[in-house]
Amino acid sequence: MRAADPDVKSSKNQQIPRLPEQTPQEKIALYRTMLLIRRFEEKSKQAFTQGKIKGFCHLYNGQEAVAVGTISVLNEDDAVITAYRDHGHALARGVDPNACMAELFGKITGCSRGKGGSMHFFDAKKHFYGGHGIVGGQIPLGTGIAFAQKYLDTNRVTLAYMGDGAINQGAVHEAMNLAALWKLPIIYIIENNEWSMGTSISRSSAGDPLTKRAGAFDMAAIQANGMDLDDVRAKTFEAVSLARTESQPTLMEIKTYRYFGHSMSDPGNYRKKEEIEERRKGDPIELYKARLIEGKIATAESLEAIDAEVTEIAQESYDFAEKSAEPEIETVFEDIFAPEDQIFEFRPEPRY
Amino acid sequence: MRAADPDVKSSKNQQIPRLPEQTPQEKIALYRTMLLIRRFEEKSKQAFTQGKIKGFCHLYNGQEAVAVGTISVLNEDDAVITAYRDHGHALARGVDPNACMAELFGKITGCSRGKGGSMHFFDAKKHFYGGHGIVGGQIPLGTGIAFAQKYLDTNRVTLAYMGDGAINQGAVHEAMNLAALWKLPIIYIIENNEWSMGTSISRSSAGDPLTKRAGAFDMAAIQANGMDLDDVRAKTFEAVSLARTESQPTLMEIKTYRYFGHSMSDPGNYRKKEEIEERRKGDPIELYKARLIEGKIATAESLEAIDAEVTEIAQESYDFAEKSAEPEIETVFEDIFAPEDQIFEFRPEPRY
Amino acid sequence: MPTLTYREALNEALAEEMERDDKVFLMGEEVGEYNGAYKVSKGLLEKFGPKRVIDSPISETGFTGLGIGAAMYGLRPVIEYMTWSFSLVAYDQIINNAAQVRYMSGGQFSIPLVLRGSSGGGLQVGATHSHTPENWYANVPALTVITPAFPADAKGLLKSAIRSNNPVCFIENEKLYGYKDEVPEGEHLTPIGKARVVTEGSDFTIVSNSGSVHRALNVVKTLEAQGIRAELIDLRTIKPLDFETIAASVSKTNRLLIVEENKPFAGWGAQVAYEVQKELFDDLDAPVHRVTSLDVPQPYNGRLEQAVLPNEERILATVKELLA
Amino acid sequence: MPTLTYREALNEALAEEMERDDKVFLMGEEVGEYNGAYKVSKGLLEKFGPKRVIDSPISETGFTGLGIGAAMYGLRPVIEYMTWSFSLVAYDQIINNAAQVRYMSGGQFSIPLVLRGSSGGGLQVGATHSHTPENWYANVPALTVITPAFPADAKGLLKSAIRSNNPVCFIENEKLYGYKDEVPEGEHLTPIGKARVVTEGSDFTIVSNSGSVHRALNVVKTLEAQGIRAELIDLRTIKPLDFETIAASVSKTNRLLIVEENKPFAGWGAQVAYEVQKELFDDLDAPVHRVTSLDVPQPYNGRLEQAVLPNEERILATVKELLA
Ligand SMILES: Cc1ncc(C[n+]2csc(CCOP(=O)(O)OP(=O)(O)O)c2C)c(N)n1
Ligand SMILES: Cc1ncc(C[n+]2csc(CCOP(=O)(O)OP(=O)(O)O)c2C)c(N)n1
Ligand SMILES: [Mg+2]
Ligand SMILES: [Mg+2]
Repeated sequence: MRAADPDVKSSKNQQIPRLPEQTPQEKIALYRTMLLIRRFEEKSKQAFTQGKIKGFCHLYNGQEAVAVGTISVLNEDDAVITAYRDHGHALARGVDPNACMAELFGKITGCSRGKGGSMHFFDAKKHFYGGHGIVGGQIPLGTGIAFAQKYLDTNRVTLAYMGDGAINQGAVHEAMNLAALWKLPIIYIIENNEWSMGTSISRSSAGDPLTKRAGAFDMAAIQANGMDLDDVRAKTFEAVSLARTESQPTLMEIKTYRYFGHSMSDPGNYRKKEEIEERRKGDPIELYKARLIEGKIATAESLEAIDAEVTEIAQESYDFAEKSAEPEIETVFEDIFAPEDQIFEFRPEPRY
Repeated sequence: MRAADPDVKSSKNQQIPRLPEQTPQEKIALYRTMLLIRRFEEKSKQAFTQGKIKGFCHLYNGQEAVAVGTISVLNEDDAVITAYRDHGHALARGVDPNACMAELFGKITGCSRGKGGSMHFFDAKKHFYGGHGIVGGQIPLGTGIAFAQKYLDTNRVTLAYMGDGAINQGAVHEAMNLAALWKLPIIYIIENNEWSMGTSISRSSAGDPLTKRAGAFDMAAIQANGMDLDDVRAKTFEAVSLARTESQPTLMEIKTYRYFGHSMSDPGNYRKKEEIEERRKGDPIELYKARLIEGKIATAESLEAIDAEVTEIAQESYDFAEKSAEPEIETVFEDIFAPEDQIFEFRPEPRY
Repeated sequence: MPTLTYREALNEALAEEMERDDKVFLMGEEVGEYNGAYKVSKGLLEKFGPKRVIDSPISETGFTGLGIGAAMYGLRPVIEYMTWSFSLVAYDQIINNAAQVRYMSGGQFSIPLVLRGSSGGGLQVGATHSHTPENWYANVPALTVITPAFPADAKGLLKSAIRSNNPVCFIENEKLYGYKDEVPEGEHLTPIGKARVVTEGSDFTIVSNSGSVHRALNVVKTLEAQGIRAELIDLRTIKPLDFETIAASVSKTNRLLIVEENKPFAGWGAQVAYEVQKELFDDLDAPVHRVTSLDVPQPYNGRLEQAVLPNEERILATVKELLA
Repeated sequence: MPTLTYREALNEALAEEMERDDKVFLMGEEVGEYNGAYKVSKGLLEKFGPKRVIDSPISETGFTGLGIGAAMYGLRPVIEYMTWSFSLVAYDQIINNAAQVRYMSGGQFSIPLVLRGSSGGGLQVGATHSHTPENWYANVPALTVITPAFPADAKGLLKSAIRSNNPVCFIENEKLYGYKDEVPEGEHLTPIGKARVVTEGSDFTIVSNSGSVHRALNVVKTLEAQGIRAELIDLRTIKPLDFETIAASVSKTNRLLIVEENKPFAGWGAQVAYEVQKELFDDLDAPVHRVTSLDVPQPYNGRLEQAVLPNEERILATVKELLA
């Protein structure tokens, strides 16, 4: 584990578990998930342009290896929480693409019953804790989830994602101090795509690299190449192991890049076309594809077939969302309060 | 300048100005100010016990060398801002002891017209920007003062004080990032007295030493011994020079200790009597006194005379406060709004 | 019935609920080793250990958010603000997360969370430390806001709040911690959302909450000597508002005075006034009157602060107007 | 008169005031190189340079506090929140510092500060991004709260706000940025604290603000066709409230409807209702009615969100009740 600075405590456990070897099937499955996200986002883009998706819509294209790589080393019952750029994480966590697209369309079949929208995907069954719109605001929540995991002796861990711009929110620092102090099983993941909206990282964040933000708390820190799925997996596995075996938090900085505007409403004039084209040459899906083919794990043809399959899934999700019903107006009054099962006479329905 | 970690940028200016030699008079004046604060606080304590001071009252005993040492290297038009434990800083900045004590008594002659109380001393003429009650909340303000100093090309600097507990407020981190990013002429001073109320630093703050919090932002950092006035002066001078000549911020961690409870309402059971007695042996005033006498700058007798003088000033401030008038009830409606001189028809008096 | 202080009543509620359900934990500044800045949590660390009574750094945003996340995971956190004035640094977490995650997730995540701490003025702690934030939180959909005035309710409502599956802002009053009164023995739950008629009367109704109930009660006693009988209602819960109890009283007395420590502009009393004139227009013999804090920041000086608070003098003067 | 969008009007106000006084600077996320998330600051970086148009990190607490400190030092900061929903993370700085430092210092430090940005629902951006925070700020002593509905007022009020020596919450409306209307040429200052009668009428009065004025205006037009004449008042400034203008109208029409996007519980409309029933009790032929947002978090789905907002259908239904 590379520490943010020489003072950072490194793992006391000398026997860090090794990332298990993957079967070819497992590798192909990861490829498939990355490509599913890519195709899903292409559909989202199209649907937004058609006016079927409203509000904000932040696409994940270019960053697929981050969500897929990090989540691939989790157990099913580990927790994931992220910001508003959440489609990729939801899909990587196994949330039903139909429910995701339906949420974007605001339909009752959506993963948040049409109430959350693009920024607020949730899926309790998949241990997917959202989808959060206020920059940095999800980081204390993730810290609380890790706190609860430890409190309940679950031996589970939490991945909490944020952007490179989010690290300048006080909430993030407060949460990291708590996690370091109380040894919570959490991995803070900065998806450093170099831009927060139109602001390049050098204009928003003092201190380079961002792993230094962990040094402040003597917290372990590690960098990964977000364009390389295998590197992401390896580094995340180290951090997850540290969390699981020693209940120690880690700050990960994963270098990545987004291909489209900040959201669908952003023409993205602050970046040169050439910058984007240059970065697209390092595309994580293409890189992994080449590696699969080189390693004779798959053939170009078999991967084409996968492309066809996930393209179809994306299309199906679109059709499903289209066909799904709008929520009934009455549902506006649902989901505000949990039923009270331990107290009496509390009638919390809205009345104003 | 000792950097928080090897990555921290050190000053590019190789010719750091040297702290000017002090005349004996100047040294004695610093002794006098420390002792004035000590005697003033003894009076505050007495007045609080008598019920003449209400609300919260946080004494500064033990920490005198911090305020006096740091402020002694400032120019008169540099800015000072601090938290609620503000009596020492105000006096060190030259705020009239009578106005300070009157403020504690809630009198109209107080430095905040009786409206601020112990936690909210202000004196615009002395460039003393308060006295702030919300932990960490003053740090963004201080950053704004430094911003304005730079914006207006004043060549002035700001000292912004906080406690060791305050560094865990998000506001502090946000502000430090802004200062580092925009190169603001500010010195953030942590008065590390090892306790935030009843919580020892090891139970509140991950990362040791606290100067590492600057490393996160590639900000210069330096530690000082807050029991040694000369050390405080030397280190502060370095930081002030960096701010004034290069407009670069510094984080200072000054190790100190408070002798009494967190506030007058705190019996302080969390610390052993022996701990406090041990620390009192390193008393900053006694240390400096010994140094003055050893250096033949003053005699025990001349210093006794100073004690008598400042004891008298403290007593006078008490008498002044006693004799001063309560604010008229009508003043409750004053000081809410600044007069409007650039717009018309805005009648902002309270009306509800 | 045993007599307890408001502080002891709260302490019992915490102890009993922590005893009953080990998913309940208490977190905040100085709640453990220090036994609480106002000693509400006295003895709890000793009883329940550091896993469940947790001293936190001064990081209200951090530990509020932590509490919300833990609640999403099924724990039942009780988060103490040393005073509610310090909750302002955590405002976003309370509004955008505690109050909205359930709705935004289509009901998938409940937030069984109690945020609690002291509030209010009168102790000369100045403008930054004297807020009565009930209206800032009651305006927010999905938040329950409770402000007990008496020890029995402090206990009964805190127990109900901890058992609630929804986020509750439980706003205590610093001036009341030492107030002593009877508290029922044994399991005692006060229903959330039910006001209490403190004194019955027919001449006019007073609606109040928290510390102001005690100010109003003094006035009621003064008036009684003059033969004027006021019906005093202690709201106990600000939201959901128990309009039925208010309506029953006002349709009997035909006059309403609201006494609240909130600053006046759109304090909770404005909402009560709105609803009463809307629903009981023909019952009212006089306009609804309010006595609130003055619309100025809280001054330190004691006389000035008393002038700012809804003091008995101003209440009496307003009663005169109301009955004129 | 030239026709400008609300956005352009705001832009002109900023440009003119920055031109006039070089102590005025603009700071916020994406205000410079990006020309503003909603393009309100378009061209200002080019015109005034990076010293005065400053892109900030995503640190609302930090740069709000910085603005307050700079104002204490004599600058005149204009701080942009990309939306007011994000001001919640800076709530403490606004309440405890911007609103209180002058008072706590006995008047030694003025805070000539404008906090501005977009607000409101209707664009399906969900619960975290759709707040109308005027009541949260108007409740706080010493804060001025402005919510323009038309381009001319957007310009004239922003100019007045920047010239004010006091902290102003200037709350724009996202849905109005593209709204076009006439704006007087030349120096144009709208007085703070003065409401505007948008349409004259005698059957009843509507008091409204910001985006809701436009909803109300549509209803007024619908009713006109039915021969019902409403007097529509655009508050423009929420605080200080222009009660005189409201009173003059209500004492003529004897009926009042308030339309506001605030959530209902203790929204600003509750305060208006309170004051009107208090001061004009005998003038009222019917109780004051309000149409507010529903008391639920903002849903993403468009139909649901329309149901939550104070839509024309609900306004019309309430008018019926009011006139019944
Ligand atoms: C507190 C807050 N301030 C501002 C915003 C508006 N906003 C949304 S995303 C964003 C940029 C975030 O950039 P980054 O954290 O790098 O994440 P990325 O979009 O690159 O994934 C901004 C300014 C917000 N949602 N919340
Ligand atoms: C945001 C906030 N939370 C809590 C408090 C209550 N409080 C006042 S001082 C204090 C301890 C601060 O300790 P430290 O920063 O070390 O300063 P010291 O008192 O040692 O000077 C606490 C918890 C507050 N004023 N503001
Ligand atoms: Mg980014
Ligand atoms: Mg301390």
